[in-house]
Amino acid sequence: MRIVVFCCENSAYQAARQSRLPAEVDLIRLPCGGRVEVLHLLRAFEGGADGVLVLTCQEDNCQSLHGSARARHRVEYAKEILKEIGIDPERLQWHPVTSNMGPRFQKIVADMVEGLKLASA
Amino acid sequence: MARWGAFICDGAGVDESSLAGAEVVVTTTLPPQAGDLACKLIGTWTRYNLDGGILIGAVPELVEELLKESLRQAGLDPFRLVVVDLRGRDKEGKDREIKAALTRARHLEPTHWAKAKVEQRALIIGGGAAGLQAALSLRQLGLPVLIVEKEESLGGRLGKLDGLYPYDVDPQGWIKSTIATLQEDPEVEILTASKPLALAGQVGDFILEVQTPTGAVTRRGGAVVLALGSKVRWPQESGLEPGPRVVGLSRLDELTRFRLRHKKVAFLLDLDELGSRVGTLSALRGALRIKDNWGSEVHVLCRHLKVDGKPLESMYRKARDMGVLFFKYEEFPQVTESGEEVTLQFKDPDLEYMVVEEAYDLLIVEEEILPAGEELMEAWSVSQPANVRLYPVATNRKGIYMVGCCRDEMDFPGAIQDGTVAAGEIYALLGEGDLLYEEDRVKVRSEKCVFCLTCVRICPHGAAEIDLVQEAAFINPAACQACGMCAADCPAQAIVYKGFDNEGIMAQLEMGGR
Amino acid sequence: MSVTATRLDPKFKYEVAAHPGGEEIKVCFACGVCTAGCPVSEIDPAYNPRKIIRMVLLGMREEVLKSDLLWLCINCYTCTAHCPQNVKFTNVIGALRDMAVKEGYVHPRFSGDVDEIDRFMLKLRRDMVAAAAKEKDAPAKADPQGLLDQVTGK
Amino acid sequence: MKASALVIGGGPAGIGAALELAAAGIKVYLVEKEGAVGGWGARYVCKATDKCRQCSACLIPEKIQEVYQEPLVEILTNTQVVGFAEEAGRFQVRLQREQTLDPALCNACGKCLEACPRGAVERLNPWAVAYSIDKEKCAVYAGENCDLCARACPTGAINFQRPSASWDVSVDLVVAATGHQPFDARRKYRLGYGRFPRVITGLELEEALNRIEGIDIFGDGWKPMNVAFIQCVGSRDVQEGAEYCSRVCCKYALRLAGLMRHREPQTQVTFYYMDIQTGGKGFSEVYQDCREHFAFVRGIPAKIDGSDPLKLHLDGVSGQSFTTREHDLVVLSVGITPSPDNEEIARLLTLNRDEHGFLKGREGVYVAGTAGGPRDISESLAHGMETAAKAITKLEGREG
Repeated sequence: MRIVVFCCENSAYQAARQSRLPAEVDLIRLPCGGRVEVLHLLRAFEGGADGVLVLTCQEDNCQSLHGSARARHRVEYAKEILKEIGIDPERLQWHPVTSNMGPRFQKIVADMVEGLKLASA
Repeated sequence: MARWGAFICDGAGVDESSLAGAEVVVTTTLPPQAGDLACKLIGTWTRYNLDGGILIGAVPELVEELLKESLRQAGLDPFRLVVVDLRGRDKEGKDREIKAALTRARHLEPTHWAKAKVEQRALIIGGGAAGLQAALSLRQLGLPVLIVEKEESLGGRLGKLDGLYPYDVDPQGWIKSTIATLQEDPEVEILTASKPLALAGQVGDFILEVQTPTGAVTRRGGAVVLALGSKVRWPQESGLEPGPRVVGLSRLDELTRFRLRHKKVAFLLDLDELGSRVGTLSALRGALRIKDNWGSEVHVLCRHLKVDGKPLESMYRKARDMGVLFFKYEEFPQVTESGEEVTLQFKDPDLEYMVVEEAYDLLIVEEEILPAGEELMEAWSVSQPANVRLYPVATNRKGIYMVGCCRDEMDFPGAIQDGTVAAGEIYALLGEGDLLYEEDRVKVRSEKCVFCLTCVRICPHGAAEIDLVQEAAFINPAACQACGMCAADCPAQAIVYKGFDNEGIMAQLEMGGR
Repeated sequence: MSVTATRLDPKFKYEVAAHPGGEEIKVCFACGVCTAGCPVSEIDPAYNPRKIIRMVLLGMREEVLKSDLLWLCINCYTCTAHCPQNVKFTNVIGALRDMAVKEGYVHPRFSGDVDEIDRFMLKLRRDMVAAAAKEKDAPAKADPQGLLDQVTGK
Repeated sequence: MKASALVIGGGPAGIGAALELAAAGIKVYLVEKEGAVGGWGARYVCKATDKCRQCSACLIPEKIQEVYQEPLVEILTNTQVVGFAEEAGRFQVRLQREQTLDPALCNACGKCLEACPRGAVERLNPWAVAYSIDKEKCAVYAGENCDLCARACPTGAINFQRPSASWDVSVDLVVAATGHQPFDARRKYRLGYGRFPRVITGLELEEALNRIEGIDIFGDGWKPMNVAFIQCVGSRDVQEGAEYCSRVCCKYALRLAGLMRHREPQTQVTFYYMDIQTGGKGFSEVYQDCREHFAFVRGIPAKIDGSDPLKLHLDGVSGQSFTTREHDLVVLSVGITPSPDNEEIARLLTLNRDEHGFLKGREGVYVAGTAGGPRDISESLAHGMETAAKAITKLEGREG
């Protein structure tokens, strides 16, 4: 199993650093959630990812004002595409994770792993 | 082929086999101390003539910038250092993280640093307490300033009020002496009865156009301070109408100057549950003054008394001690006006909700305090949303700061704090005389740009501009804050963000696939 | 019930404050801790120190001074111990009782009677505790009624 | 500018001051008595629900990183000021550093943590670059012979024989950002803190919610369903020598309640209060939100019975005076009180204290953050920055 986690450097990436990460996780560090493109999300699945997480700052606490909101919109858009091509859109998720919330990061990843295990069972 | 060195920190728990298959030239175990780390890093880098390095360790991220700074000082490209933090990873995770870092490293290109001269001068819009403090501090730090004030004289809202503040410094005295100091200073230009028209340029070199009574003038400055103040709004929703017996809290000072000798005065605060501590402060000041001057019976009605902090609490106690009564209403009181009296009817929770009916000869109502200058901010695409990262005085645009009541409800010490902090920030920005920035971190490939203006529209930091000569968009490197949103949104993929370009991200994505 | 301005006496709070024991009354900020801890309030919810202070501050002279509630205080000083603003409500009650007597709302004899009752209650309490103390090692639960019968000789 | 400064205390105010001073080209010694910088704020939880609640807790890791990455700031943990002299406008300061655990050698590999049978080695916060030894738990400090952690350490970072180092630095200015002490809730005996396990302080709730994702506060699977927050515990209280409002308690209590409800929507919350302080940008919104979901009772309980559920005695102003209410968890919103170290710091740096015991600055020696009075995280940070800017201005004025 492989989970690709796109992390905003300012928040989720810091949280990831406080967490124990399962071996399945690949972290992709971004300067801001707003940098993520739909193409990246789809390419992640193409490259063999079973699940993709986009973890950014809280929407109203983004250093670049609307970077997190844009990340969320792109995730929603990519979910539509996934639906059309027959991939469970739940395999792609957006969550806000602040820099001091290691436990939340860990829980989101664990939930994703759990969900994927259930889906493949 | 590029020569990449891998540096492994002690305790990272990596064996060199993880690095197999990469074009790694040298692996060396590094001492954990930051200083020694930098020495050894630079030494090895130069000795092996490396093109870049990957630093693998247990806690190296905190020292990342420190190492980059050392590299820069040693004349090496700090941008070609990739730091991998392996905390929290097991063996397999470590291998994958290292692999990803190698992939990322292979896609790195060097960036170039540039220095630009800055205008060592600050442009301050608004001459109230916050703006004056910014000017005063900047002058003490040796930077010239321009103050633009829309009124005939400096001083702002606080300058029109008088005494009775619970602070160590008397605001009115302070304002008077500060204005005098600034007026004497040849390095301070003051434009009163003037209105800012347009702002062009970027951090380090802003160009401000001002409408003065004698015509439009243009001034340059390296930074801008917005001290736009506040405005009050009558609480229409309450159904109250201003009149001889019902007045707004903002008129209190002019009122208490007269010897009106009202016998019974009520303050009605907190009308929409959003009363402010500034309103409470004004009411307490007024209550004490009325009690003192007129000897009237004073009642204060509110939902919550906003007394957060020592000065306000001490004033509240003083007011109680002098016999001012405080009521906490839950439902908005019924107000009836008849001739010489205003009657309030409300349920007092402390009397087990008995109805209290009192007639007053003066009712003073708290108004809503709103930030001023919204039009200006919109025109200049400046904003300071409720975003903790911009706290206290930064805005979305580099080199533009917001201070005082235009960014938050604020009392005198708050305004002083804001002005001082902004001055400190500006000194750090302009004090050296030049600005250092990464020249080509975000680049527009002009041949691909179709002039759609998407980047100009979405750039949250006001860094995207139009270059009419090149006929392409241009990301101003001094103003850019490197979020990469333009690169993500550019429909023509004309914008490249070094270090986070599509090729690099894609390669990282494919690398882990099976 | 409602209170209207015409019946209020704004000077009342200053008078109470000037009376020995009533000094701190004006600084009450109505947190309610006095009532929350009061053992009399627990028995008779109509007795509410926070409300009495409020009535004084508002100038409800007549209602306060003629009220029977004034005489329910047992001088335990719990309110005083709790009050975060150091309002000594027990002393305030003392001041109010004095004023009630002085202003003719109650006969001085009634005040004396209340004092007698307090004294009697203290004696009764001592006798009951003494009676109970005889069996203080026994696991039996306290039985106030039985003790009362015992000490009053019923 | 070739000047130097000493900043005492590595909380938000100290870090804010250090960063601002360094940005102006001043060399800074940032002295922290604990084993890691961050202060109280590093223990707080992010209180975002589906919205950011602007509690500023996330600023702490950001600022810690920034200060570590600032070449002009020398961070000295486990270090205290032991001597202080003033000479011609400069300050000679003697620093003393406890060196049992050398943070420069420690790379936080965790081997000592596993080796210690008493759990005395700890990481103060997730951003600490090195571990710390809790002297109260450690066997060596209790006079016993033990070197398990030292033997486990691969880099030789722990050595109980290593003497503490002391040396002098000469600086142009001093910023005392020595922080505060949360009010000791045990002093309010009748509220039962320290006697009843389910009466906790706001700080403890913060830390618990920070450790876990969910509301399993005690780690035993039990979830509180009906929570009481009691405001103004140790604030606005003349008896406790703190007649001031602590500014922060309404904010953290309302946000924490919101967070609990966000994590477990069934959680019921009642606030017992005198006045809710809604000052500050964006906070009114939080309060409005809370009004919709939580009960607000104007009245502070006087006494709590340790029954299950807990029984609160209060004057509820609900038309009937004396009331009791039952809750399964009580959170005491404790206020900010002056640090017990203030007396010693004031003596050492010859500072004055205000009537409550908070420090007051003087020429050349500035006071920042909660050392000078109640402030929240962002206010402390801003105050640190303001203090630094003031100090720089003074210094510039002196030279120019």
